[in-house]
Amino acid sequence: MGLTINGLKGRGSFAHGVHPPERKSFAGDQAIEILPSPQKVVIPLLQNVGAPCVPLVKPKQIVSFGEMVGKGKAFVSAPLHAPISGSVQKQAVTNLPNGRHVKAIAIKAEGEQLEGQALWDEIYGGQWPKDNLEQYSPKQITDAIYDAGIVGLGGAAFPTHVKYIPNEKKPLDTILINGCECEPYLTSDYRLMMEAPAPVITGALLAGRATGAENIIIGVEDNKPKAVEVLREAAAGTDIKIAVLKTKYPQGSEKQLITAVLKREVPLGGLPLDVGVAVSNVGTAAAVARAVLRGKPLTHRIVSVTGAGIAKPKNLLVPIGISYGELIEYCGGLKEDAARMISGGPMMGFAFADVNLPVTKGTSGLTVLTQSEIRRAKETSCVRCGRCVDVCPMNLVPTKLALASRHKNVELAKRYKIAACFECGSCAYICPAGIPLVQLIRTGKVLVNKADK
Amino acid sequence: MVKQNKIIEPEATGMLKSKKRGYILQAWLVLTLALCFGASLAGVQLTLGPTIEENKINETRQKVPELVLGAEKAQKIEEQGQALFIEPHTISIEKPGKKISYSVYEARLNEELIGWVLKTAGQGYADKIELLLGLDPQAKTITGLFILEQKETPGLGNKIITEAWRKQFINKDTGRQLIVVKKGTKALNEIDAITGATISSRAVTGLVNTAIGDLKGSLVAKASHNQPTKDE
Amino acid sequence: MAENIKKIKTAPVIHVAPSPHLSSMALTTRRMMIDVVIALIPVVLTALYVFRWYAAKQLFICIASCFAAEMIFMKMRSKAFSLNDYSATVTAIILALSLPGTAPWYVGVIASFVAIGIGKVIFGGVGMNIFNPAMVGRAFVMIAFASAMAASGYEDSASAVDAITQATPMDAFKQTGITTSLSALFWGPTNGSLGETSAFACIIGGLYLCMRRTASWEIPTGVIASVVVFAGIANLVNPQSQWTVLHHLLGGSLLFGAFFIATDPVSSPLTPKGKFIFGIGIGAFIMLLRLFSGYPEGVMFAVLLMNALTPLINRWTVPRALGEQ
Amino acid sequence: MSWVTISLSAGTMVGMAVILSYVLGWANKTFHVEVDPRVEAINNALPGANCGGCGYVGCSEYAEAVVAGEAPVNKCSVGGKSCAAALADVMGIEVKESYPYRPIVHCGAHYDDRLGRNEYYGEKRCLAANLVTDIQGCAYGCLGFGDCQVACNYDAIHVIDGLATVDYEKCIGCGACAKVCPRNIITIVPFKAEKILAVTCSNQDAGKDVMSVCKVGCIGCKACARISDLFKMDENLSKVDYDAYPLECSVELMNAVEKCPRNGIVFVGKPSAKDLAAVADEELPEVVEPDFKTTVDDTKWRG
Amino acid sequence: MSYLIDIILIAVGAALINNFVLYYFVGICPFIGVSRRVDMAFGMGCAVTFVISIAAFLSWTITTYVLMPGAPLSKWIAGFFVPADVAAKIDLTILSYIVYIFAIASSVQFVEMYVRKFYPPLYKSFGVFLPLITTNCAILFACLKIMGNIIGVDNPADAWDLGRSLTLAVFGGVGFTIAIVIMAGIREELDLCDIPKPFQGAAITLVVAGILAMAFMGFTGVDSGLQKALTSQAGASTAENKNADINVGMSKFIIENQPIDENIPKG
Amino acid sequence: MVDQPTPLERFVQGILPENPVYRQLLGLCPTLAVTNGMKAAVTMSCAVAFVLLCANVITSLIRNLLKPHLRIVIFTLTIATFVTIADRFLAAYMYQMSKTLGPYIPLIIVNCIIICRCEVCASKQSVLTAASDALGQSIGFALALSSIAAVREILGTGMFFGWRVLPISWPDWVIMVLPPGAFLTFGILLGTVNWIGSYRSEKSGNR
Repeated sequence: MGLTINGLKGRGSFAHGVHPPERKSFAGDQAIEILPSPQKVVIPLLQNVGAPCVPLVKPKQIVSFGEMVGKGKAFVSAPLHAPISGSVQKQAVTNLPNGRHVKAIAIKAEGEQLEGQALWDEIYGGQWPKDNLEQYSPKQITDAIYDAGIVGLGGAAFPTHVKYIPNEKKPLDTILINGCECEPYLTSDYRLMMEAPAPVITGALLAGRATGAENIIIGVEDNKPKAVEVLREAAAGTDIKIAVLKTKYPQGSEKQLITAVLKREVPLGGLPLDVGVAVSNVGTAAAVARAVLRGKPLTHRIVSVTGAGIAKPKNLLVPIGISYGELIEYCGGLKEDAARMISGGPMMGFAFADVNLPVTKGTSGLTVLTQSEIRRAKETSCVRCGRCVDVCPMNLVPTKLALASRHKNVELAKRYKIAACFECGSCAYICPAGIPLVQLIRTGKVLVNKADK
Repeated sequence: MVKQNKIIEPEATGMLKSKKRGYILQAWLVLTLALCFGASLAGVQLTLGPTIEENKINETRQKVPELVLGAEKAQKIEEQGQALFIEPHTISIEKPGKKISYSVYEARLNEELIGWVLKTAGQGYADKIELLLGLDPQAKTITGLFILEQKETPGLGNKIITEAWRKQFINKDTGRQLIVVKKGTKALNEIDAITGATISSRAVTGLVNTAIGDLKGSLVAKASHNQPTKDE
Repeated sequence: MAENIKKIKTAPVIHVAPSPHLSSMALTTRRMMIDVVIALIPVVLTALYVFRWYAAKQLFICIASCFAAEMIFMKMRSKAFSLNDYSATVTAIILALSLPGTAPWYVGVIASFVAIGIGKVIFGGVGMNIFNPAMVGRAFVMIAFASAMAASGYEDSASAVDAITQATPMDAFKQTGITTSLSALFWGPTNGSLGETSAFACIIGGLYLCMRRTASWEIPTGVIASVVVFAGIANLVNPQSQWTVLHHLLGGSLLFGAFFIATDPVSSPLTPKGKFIFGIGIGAFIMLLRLFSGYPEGVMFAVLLMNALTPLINRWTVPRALGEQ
Repeated sequence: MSWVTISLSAGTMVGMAVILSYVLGWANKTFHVEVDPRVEAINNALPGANCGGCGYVGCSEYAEAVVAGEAPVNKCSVGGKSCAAALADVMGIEVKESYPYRPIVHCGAHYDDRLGRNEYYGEKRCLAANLVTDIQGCAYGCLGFGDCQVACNYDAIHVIDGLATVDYEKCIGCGACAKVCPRNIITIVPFKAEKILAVTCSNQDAGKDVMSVCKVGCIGCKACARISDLFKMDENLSKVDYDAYPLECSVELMNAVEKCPRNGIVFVGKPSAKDLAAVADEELPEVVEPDFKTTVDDTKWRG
Repeated sequence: MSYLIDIILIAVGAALINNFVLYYFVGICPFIGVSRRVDMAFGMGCAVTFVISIAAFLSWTITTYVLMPGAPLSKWIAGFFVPADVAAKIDLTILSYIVYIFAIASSVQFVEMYVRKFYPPLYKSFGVFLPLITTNCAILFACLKIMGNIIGVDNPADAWDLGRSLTLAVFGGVGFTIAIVIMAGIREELDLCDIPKPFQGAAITLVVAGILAMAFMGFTGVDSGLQKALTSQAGASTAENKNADINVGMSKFIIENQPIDENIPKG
Repeated sequence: MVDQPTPLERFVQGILPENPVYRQLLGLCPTLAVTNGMKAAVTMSCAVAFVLLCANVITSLIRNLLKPHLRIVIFTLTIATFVTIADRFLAAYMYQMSKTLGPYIPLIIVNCIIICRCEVCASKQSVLTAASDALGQSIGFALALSSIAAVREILGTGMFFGWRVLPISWPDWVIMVLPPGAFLTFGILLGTVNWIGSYRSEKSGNR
C-alpha cells in the first residue's frame, strides 16, 4: 500500500528512525474481548502528566460505576472515576511500571456490575452521529473532556482538555489523530479502529469543533491497510482526511508524526500547539466522543496482551485499575520461557515484575517477551560508530549524551540538547555495543534537572 | 611574617602630588635594587664581555686553518708554532632587489694569501644551516667545509656534519655547479646524497653553490688587489 | 553483584530492565571489527603476493607483538585480557600493512607496543583513544628510526623480491622525476608500504566496508574529493608536472589511508557532516604535506592531525535537533 | 668607557623603575575599579604566582571566587597552609567548636532482607536503576549499586551485602555520598557522641506495605516514640530528632531501642576524640536534609 | 616580493613548523593548566597573542633604540659624557633580560587595568588571562628570539625590522592558540575516558602533547618547500641558474674592507 | 599561624615530597627542552640552582623591607639579574654549552620554581632556611631533569653523558631527542611517579 497523504505537505515519513520487527500478528487478528468485571481495582492517584489527584472518597464509602473518586487541584490534571461499583478500602500505595511509587484508591466490587456486551455497548457501541455537532460549544466540549478525566491514551497520559482549550496567541489549525501505533507487538489501537471507527471519527470531529481547527487528519501506518479502509468508510461524508504513512519507528511520536504529515517542526522544548497542531490518539478521540455525547467518564480502555511469552494473546477491554495479573490469567498465563513483562510496547514500555501492579489510563498493552527475544550479550565499549546518530529521529548524538550522563557532565549533556530526547529507544535498539543509551539519557536528564535546581 | 593582609591605603587625604611622590617613595627598595643590579650587571658585562666576544670570534677562527689547509697541514703548522694571520671582511653584493652580506676571512701564512673562508647560512630541511667554506686563494677549488649550526633530523639529515660526507667537497672545482646525485658519484661535480636525507644534502650543496657564485668574482678581484699590497 | 541476587520466582524467571526491550542483533562491535579484517583480506593477499615473505614476516611480527602488548598492558591495568573484540588484531594488521617490508624486526615490535600502549591503553582502552593507534605507532617509529622508514629505507637492491629493488613511486618521482605508470599504481607491483601499493585491493576492501556501513562513506569521499581538488589546483599551477591528479590518487598510501585508517570510527567525528569535514581536512593536509613538506607521503601525519582536531569538529558540528531554531 | 657603561646601565634601570612605578601607580589610581575590599585583601594574601593550579585563571579570579563563596580557601597549592589560613582570616570564617558531621544510611536491609527482588539488566548505577521499577519491592531503600561508594573520595563507604555501609574510621563527613544518593537515604548529622542512634529505614508506607517488601523496615508502630520524645513519627516512619540529641545516652533511650520490634534502631559511628580535634578547623560540610520521597524522574514524553 | 615571502615563511614557521609549544616547549604551564575547556583555552590563546604582539613591539623598539651597540638613544645620552665614537659602542645588551621582563610585566598590568576600567565585558572574557601571561615563557621567548635576530646577526642588513618581528610574535601566538585549543578539545574528550589513575591530569596531557608534537613534525620542511614553490612562482628572474656555469661578475659587489671587531687582536 | 618548616625539613621536602617538577609541575619549559642530553640537563640544573640560591638568599635578607604590592617586582628584578649573570658566565666559560642551551637560560627568569620559592619560603623565613630550601629544590629539580635526560639520552643515542653505554648496534630512537620524545618521556615518567606514589601510600594504608 502506497503512502497517501492527500495533498498534505509532508512526505509521509520523517528523517532517521529504525525498523524493528513488527510482530503484530500475535494479537492483530484477535477481536476485542471484554474482561469480566474484577473483584478489586486499585486506582493510582497519579495517572497523568501533571499534578496528582486528591481522593474524594473515604474508606468504606460506597461508590457506583463512573463516580468521580479523585480530582486534581491543578489545571494540568485529570480526575479519576470508579470503573466498578463497590466500596472504597483503606488507602493503598502502589508502584507503577514507570518507577513511580504513588498512593492509590482501592475499590472492592460490590453489587451489580455492568459487564459483557452491555459494557461494550455502553462504551463503544450504539450510534455515533457525524453531524449536528455544532450544538456543542467548544467550552462544553472541553468541560466534558475534563470531567471525564480524559488523558492521552497513547501512553503519554497528557490531560486532553489542556490541549484543546483554545489559545488566543496560538490558534490551532489542525487536529491530528494518531493511529500509527508504531510500537511493535501492540494492536490495541488497530483493533479499536477496526471495530469501533465511528466514535473515533466523531471524537475527531468534536476535537475539531472544540479547537476550531479546520483540518482533521488521521494518520495511519501503511502496514494497517484494513484499518485505513474501515476508517475511510466511517469518515465518508466528513472533511476528515486519512493519511497513510510509512511504517517506521517512531512514526507515532507526535513530533515525527507532525513532520511526516504536515512538514512542520515542533520547536525544541515546545508543544505541537506552537505549530498549530493538536495530536491525539485514536483511543482518546473515542473517549472524547463518549464523554461529550454520552457524558460518561474514562473508566475502561483497550489493552493488548501480546508477545511470545503469553499463552493466548488477546485484545481486551479492561477497567482501569485492574491488576496485570488478572489480564495474564485471562490470557492463559505466562509461558515457561517468558522473561520480561512490559507495560506498553517493547520500545518504550516499562518492564515490571510484580503482577499486582494496576493498569492505568496510559497503558496501551502488556507485552511479554521471551528469553530469545531480549538481548543477552554483554555491554561492550562504545567505538563511536555513529549508528545511534544515524537513527535518532530527533537528530541528536545519543552516544555523547550517554557519555555525559555516565560522567555526570551536565554541561556536555546540555550542549548536546539532552532535553530534546523523548526516549524512543531507536539508539539503544541499534547500538552494536549494547549500551543502555536510553536509560543513561534518562539518568542524564535527572542530573540536568538536579543541577538546574 | 609580612604584614600582607592589610590593604595598602594611600596616605590618608593626601593631595594628588604627595600621592604621586608616594609611588616613588614606596618603590624606594625597587629603585635601590635597580641601581645596584644595573651597576653590577654592567660590571659583569665589562668583565666577561671580551671573553664572550672572543669565544664568538674564535668559534669561526679556530676552524680557518683546517678549512684552508686541511686537517693535517693545519696541525703541522700549529705544531710548528706558526699562526695564520686571519683578517675578517664583510663583503656585500647587490642582487636584484636585495643586498647580501657575507663574512669572509682572509687567511695568510707568512704574509702570503693561502685561502679564504666564507661564512654562509640558509634554509635547510628543518631550520637554518650555517656553514663555513674554505677556498683556495684564487677561489678555484674548495679546500674545506664545516657545518657550524644545523637542526636537521638526527640520524638522517644531521649526517651532513660527518666528516665522511663533508670530505666530498674538498678539491671540487668551483667552476661548475655541484649537483647532488643519489648513489655513486661519477662526474667531478657530483656529490653523493645522504641516504634518506636528499633535502639536507641539497640544501648544503645549494648554499655552497650560491656562496661561490656570489663571491667568486669579488674574491678573485680582492686577491689580485691584495697582491700588489704584498709586494710593496 | 548480579550473582548475589537471589531468584525469588521460579519459572518463569522475570527480570527487569530499562527500555527498549528489543535490540537489533544484526550488528555487534565485534562483528564490525571482523568486517574490517575481512575487508583487509584483498590488501593482505596483494601484499603477500607482491612482497612475499617480507609481508608475511612483518604481519607476523606486528600481530604477535600487538597481542603481547595488549596482554601486558591489560594486566598492568588489571583488566580482563581478551582478543575477542578483534581490535588489537585490526590495529596489528593495519600497522603491519603501513610499514615497509624491509623494516627491521624491532620497528614492528616497537611500533606495536607504542600503538597499543600509548595509542590505546593509556587512554582507557578500546573506544577511548583519541588518535588512531596504528598511526601513533607508525609515527613513532617513523620519527625514531628515520633511516629505516624514509623513502630510501624501502629499497633493498639486493633483494630477491622484485618490488623491493625499485624506489617507491612517490620517491622515484620526487628524486628523479620518473613517473610510474598508472596501471602499476592501480594493480600494485610497485614498492611501498605493504598495504598501499595496490589501489585496486584498497578499493575492493574499502567498498566492502562502506557497503557494510562499518566505515562511513563520507570520510573516503571527503578525502578523495579534496585530494582531487588540491591536486588539480597544483597541476593547474604547474602544468608541466608529470605527476597528475590520478597519480596523486592512486600513488602512495592515499586510498589505503582513506578507506582503512581515516575511517577508524573511534578517532573520527560522529556526525555525517563532521565526517565529511574530517575527510576534507585529511585530504587537504595530505596534499599540503606531499607538495611542500620533506616527507614524500603525508597520510599518516594528516590522519593524526585530523584526529587531534576531531573533538573540535565534533564540538562544532553538533547536529541541529529536530525543531531547533 | 667603563664608567659610562656602568652608570648608563644603572641609570637605565633606575629610569625604567621610576617610569614604571610612576605609570603603574598612576594607572592603578586612574583605572581603579571598586572591588570588594576582601577581594583585594585575598589578592594580597595570595602568592600572585598566577600558576592556575587552583583551577581558576590566575590569582585574582580565584580571589573573587573565594569571596563569592564559590571556592574553598585551601585551593592554593603554592601558598600552602599558611595561605589558606590567611584567606580564612580575611573571609572571617570562624573556626567554631563543632561536632563532626557524619553520614547515616537510613536503610538496614541487606540482600536477604529485601523482598520482591528481581534480576536487573541495565546500567548498574543507583541513579539509573532508580528509574526502573521492581528491582526490589521497597521503593525507598538502598539499591546497593554503590553510587555513594564511587562518589566517596576517602574509601569510607562500601556496599556490603547489598547495603551501603559507612566506614566511620575513614569518613571525614564531606557529604558526597548524601549528594549522590538518588533515594536520599543518606543524611549528614552531627555526631554528638561516639556512637549515635539511627533509625535504619526510610519507608513511609503503612506497616503492612512495608512488611510485604522488607524484613527489617520500620512499620510505624510508634513503640519508640511512646517511650522517648527523641523519636518523632512522620508519615509512618520514626525519626531521631538530632537537634535534641542528648550527650549522654539515657536508660529511657535504651528501652526504646530494645522495644523496636524490627530492631531498626541501632547505634552507628565511631568518631574518636582525635576526630573531634581534627575537624576543628575543617570546613563544615553542607548538611543534607533527608528528603523521604522516591525520586523518580519527571520526564515528560508523549507519543 | 622577497620580503613578502620572508614574512610568509616566518609566519608558517612560527605557527606550525616550529610551534612555540610543541617545538620550543615554551608556554607549557598554561598549555597544561588552562587547557581544560575550549572556551578558556581560546581566551588564553587570544590573550597570549595580544600580549606577545605588544611585547614584541616593545622589545624590538627597546633593543633597536636603546640596548644594541650604537643604538640611537644610548648613543645620544652617552654623547654628553664621552666622545661620539666611544658612545657609539656603548653596549647595554646585558640589561636586555631585565628590561624585557619589566616591559612585559608592566605592559600586561597596564593593559589589564585599562581593559578592566573601560571594557569590563572584554575584561571578563579575556582580561582575566592577562596576569597569568606575565610569567608565560612564550612571551619572553619571542622577545629573545627577536633580539637574537637583531643583534645576533652577522651583518646589520639582516637584522629584523619591526614587520618581521611582529609577524613572528603574532603567528607564534596563533600557533600557541592552535595548540592549546586542540589540546583543550582533546582534554574535554579525555574527561570522558577511562584513563588510568596515575596518568590522569598532567601526565596524559603530556602524552597527548607528545603525540601532537609527532603529528606536527609532519610539517618539517614545509617552509623550505614553500620557499622553493614561492620563489619559483615569484618569477624566473630570480630563479637559480641550474646547470649553468657560475658567472663571475654577474652581480655588482662592493667590498667593504672593514674588520669585524677591533677588540680582538688579529692573528 | 601554622608553624614554618625548619631548614632541614625544607631541604628534604624539596627533593622528593615536594619535587618541583614531578609534584608541583613547575619549571616545565627547561624540563622538556634541555633534557635531550645529560650534560645540558646538569648544566641547566646548576644554573637554576645558582639563580635559586642567590634569589632566595637576597629575598630572605630583604624580606622585612618588602611591600606586598611590590614584592613580585622585586623578586623578578632579583631573579632577572642573577639569570643574566649566569647566562653571561656560561657564555664566557662554556661557550658551546651556552649555545646548546640557547634561550632556555634566560627563560629561567619566568621559571615558576624560583618565584614560587621566593614567595613561599624566602620571603617569610630566615636566610639559612631559605638557602637550604633553595638547595633542596635545586636537587629535586636536578634529579627530575637528569632522570628524564637519562632516559632520553640512553634510548635516543645509546649514550650517557656522551659515553656509549649501549652496544653500537643499538638502533637510536631518534624520536627521543626530538620534541615528541620529551613530552612522551616526561608524561610516562610522571605517570609512573604518580603510580609509585599511590602504590606506596596505599601500601602504608594512609589515604
